[in-house]
Amino acid sequence: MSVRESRIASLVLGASAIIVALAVLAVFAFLFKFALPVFTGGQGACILSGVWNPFKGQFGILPMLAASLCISLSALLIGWPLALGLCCCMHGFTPRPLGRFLSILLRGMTAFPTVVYGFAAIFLLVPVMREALGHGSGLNWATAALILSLVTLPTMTLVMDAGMHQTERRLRLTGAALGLNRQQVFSHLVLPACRSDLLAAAALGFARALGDTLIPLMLAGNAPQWPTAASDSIRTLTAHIGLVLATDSSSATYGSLFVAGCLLLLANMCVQLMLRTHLRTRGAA
Amino acid sequence: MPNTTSDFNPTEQETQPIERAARLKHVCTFFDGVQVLHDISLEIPAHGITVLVGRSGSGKTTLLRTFNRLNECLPGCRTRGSIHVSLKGQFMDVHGPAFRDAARLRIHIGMVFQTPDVLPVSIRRNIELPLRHALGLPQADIDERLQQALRESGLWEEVSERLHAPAETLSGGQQQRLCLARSLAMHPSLLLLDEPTASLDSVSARTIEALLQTLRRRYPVVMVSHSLGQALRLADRLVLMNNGRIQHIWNRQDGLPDAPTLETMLEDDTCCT
Amino acid sequence: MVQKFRTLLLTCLALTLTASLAWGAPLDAFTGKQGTIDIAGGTAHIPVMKEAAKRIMTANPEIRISIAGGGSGVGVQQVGEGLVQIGNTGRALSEAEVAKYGLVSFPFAIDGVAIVINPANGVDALTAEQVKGIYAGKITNWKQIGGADRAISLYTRDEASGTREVFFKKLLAKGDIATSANVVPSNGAMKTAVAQDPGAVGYVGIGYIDATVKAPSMDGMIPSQENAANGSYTVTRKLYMNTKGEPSALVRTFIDYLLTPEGAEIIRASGYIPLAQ
Amino acid sequence: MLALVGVLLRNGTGALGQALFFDSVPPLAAITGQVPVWDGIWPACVGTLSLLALTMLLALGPGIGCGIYLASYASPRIKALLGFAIDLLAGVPSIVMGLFGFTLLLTLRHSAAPNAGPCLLLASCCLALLVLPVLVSTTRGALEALPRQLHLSGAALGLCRWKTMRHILLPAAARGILSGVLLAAGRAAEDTAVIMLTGAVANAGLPAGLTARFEALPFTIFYRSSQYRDALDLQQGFATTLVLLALSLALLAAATRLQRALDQRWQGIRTNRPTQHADRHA
Repeated sequence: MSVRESRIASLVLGASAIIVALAVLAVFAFLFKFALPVFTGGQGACILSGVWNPFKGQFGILPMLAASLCISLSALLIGWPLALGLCCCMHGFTPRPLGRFLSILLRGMTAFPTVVYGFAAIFLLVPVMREALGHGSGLNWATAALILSLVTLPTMTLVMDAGMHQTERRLRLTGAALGLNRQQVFSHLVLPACRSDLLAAAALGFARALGDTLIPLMLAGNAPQWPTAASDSIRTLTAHIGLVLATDSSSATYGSLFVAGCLLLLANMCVQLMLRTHLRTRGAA
Repeated sequence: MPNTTSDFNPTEQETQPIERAARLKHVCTFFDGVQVLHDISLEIPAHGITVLVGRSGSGKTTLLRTFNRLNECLPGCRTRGSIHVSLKGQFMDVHGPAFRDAARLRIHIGMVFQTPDVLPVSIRRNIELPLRHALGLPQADIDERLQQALRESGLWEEVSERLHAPAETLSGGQQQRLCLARSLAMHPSLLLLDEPTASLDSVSARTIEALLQTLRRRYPVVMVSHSLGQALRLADRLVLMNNGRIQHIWNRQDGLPDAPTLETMLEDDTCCT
Repeated sequence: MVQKFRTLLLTCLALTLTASLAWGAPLDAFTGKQGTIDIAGGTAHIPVMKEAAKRIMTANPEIRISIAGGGSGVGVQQVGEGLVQIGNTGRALSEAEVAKYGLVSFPFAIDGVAIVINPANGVDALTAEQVKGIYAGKITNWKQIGGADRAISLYTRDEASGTREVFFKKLLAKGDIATSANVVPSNGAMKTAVAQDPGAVGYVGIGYIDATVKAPSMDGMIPSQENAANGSYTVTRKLYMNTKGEPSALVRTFIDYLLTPEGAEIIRASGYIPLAQ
Repeated sequence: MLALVGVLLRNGTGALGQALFFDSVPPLAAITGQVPVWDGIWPACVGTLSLLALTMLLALGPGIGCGIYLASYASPRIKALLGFAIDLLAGVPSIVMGLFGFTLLLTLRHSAAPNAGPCLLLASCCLALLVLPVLVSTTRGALEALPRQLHLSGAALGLCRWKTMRHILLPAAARGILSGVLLAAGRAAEDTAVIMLTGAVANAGLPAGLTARFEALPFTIFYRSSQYRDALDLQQGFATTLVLLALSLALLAAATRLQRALDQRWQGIRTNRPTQHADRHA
């Protein structure tokens, strides 16, 4: 009986692994399958160019790729140091009750739906940004990046915190025995030991910012132009998909959807590969 | 009960009454291609305590784990040679092709680790869990064995009032005795102890030693020890290991070496290389 | 407790009954019918569809109607692919679309498209030339056309929008729209954005205009539904329902319902001008 | 953050009430589905809940199963390969997942099921795919974070691999796995981009089955934020965000309670701490 049970268990587990693997394959296969005709049909060069003006037959989505990268990078630049700072707060740089409160708040924030941020920001942040920047509509790169950094903040903080928590528990006594106080243990021992966690948090934050649809769609203005200034209204690949899904299914506009999807997948794959190579070289060293 | 002696396929039946609990022949163990045990042949008598001593890294723990094939749970391990263990009166090849399922072996061999490895559950469940899920015993038997094992390990008086408390709330010495009780409740054919007192204070260590003195008559015990004093106090048979080889074996009836001699032998690692 | 529930249930039933009696005549067409109608497309249509569906489903719970937005492009595409039974568009179908999917159009209302600006903006009148200049990015400050010294922020709709198409053809005469223009995905979003941004200029269906935005006169024409109906405001469009081939009986009943006087009342209440049958 | 919640509360509480959920329909009739609700968010609440339930139903088995497989059954090669695939899946943006659902639907329509349309089932499948990597990696992480000794203890007690997993490792890792489940549920409840392309609509009434379109709270919020016509609509939008927020937080609270209960059931009841301390030195 026990042998049968464990055999069934391995079968079930193996099967679920296969299901997951198939699912991953299916996602990629379908998107590439739908993107492929675009290139074989000769629209590829047209779509991978710099100007989007469908009424003049220009279907370039490169400005949107640039916008996606710009927005998520700047969101990362704002959010990552903040997350690190919060982590420091939670690990002994502020009184304990405040640290605990922060940790509860962050956990609650992970439950905050993205669309709520967008909804609130339209009515709160956008007018402020408009006045602060002096011109433009307030729907721009800066607004979207700010809110995106807020959206990714709890995830990044919690990933960092999880890594640090483990390391700190391991090193606290050793550090204390060496005569270091909690802050010193943290900044001299724990932080350097958690470099890969910090990096993983950054990669995760970047991926989430890159993949978010609603915030850019609601807050970035969606103008298909190259990003040049923080007050520019720009359109990300994700927002592009959301906006354009609606069009006639034979035009290059429609094809651009799948190319955009594939570009997003590729960007994400690059981040993952970079993270992995880094971890591997560190692991080997 | 599925896991009883009936479904063993004895490959070698001993005709004379069994005098040994286990026998290793030409055992070699490799981790990731590096040889850790070199051609070990060793017999474990059916009664009394066999103590393995040697310097750190001499292969004592690995040798101990060959008896219940626990090395196989570690990555990159490969073992060669024959391992025979006496299980419920039958002397069988437990490493051969006829004995595929190591779990069936391990329910007959109790093991206690260096640091108390109580499961993160209540005291009662620590003992119940393997009895129910590995042996498949009914609740009545479990209750009986539970009490018996706790009494054997001298814990009953201390914990009978709080069997439902987490095992982690026990002191180190109590935890180690709980681990011992957990093994005893399985009614093992062989008891393996991996430096059972290494992480304990001297008083707790003495308690465990006293316990072992009472157990030696009922169970064959193989034990690793770092403390030469302890080894000399407990050993019926003393095995000195060096660099993955057996360097010397003493029997108590033939006389054990005195502590200084043993210490010198431990320090001298040239003799075997 | 049980008694209370029963009373409540009875009240509900009675309410439903009186309601259906009150709306009796046009809704009678639905009695005895059942099935599902899925509707998608133009965002301007939604209020009308919603009210009609509400009345129909209240009178006859056997009929399920789901309503999605998305824009005129979605309407064409989804009805063409057979994903919905009615695809709404805020523009006439192109010949290519009709040919590709075999669509049949049912116009049911007229809507004007008007330029809207923030109520705080002092500008009250615009000309088509000025609008073209603004949208081409040549006029960038309100003071260039007699307003306060404030940068103009442009808002336009996405490519799937029927409103955009009408605006683009009739007001801009297919002129350029600067790439720096903000793109918003619906009439409502346009109104929200313009209502908040003092420098904004955008365009919405006249049905959406309320106190939060201001519609300046266009070449002297006052944008209002009356003017759109009597022809003195020319930037207008028809709102269409489209079906793939001839509609099924149930869908046909739904379309006919919107063309009854009761339907016209719903259309009017939503801010559009019903098309006389 | 607090300011955000504060503003939401100030703007939203006014509209919280029976009318928000049921419009003018009597609640009982609305809840039982006898009378359709049009301007209330009750159908969206039900839609979100059924979407959530269906998604978790689809994702839990394969997700946790695959996590266990990766943690202790897979060979190193498969571990690396499948692990990478899962990381890739984790990075697929939700709108792209929606796009996948859309392409899947088009393919289905041209082959196996010509009458298929965007629906609850399709949306749940895509959402399940979206949250799958979260489940897999938290399960795997929680199991791998357990001390190596626990594996050995299980084996030394004569439990086979599956029984060690089932009776020792899984309960010990339950806390971590549960937090993964919670994370996944949270994402499934809040995601808008996926369902936008696979079946959520502005008005559909209560969900009528697996193959019907449905309403969902996040989509309703998105829709109201862009389509509102008057101040009341807007206020209701704020109130809807509050409802979604409450739902998410309730999920969080429930999971925390469950975690505590599990811990207690598994680890035993901790009582009289002082005596326990004394025991240590006994």
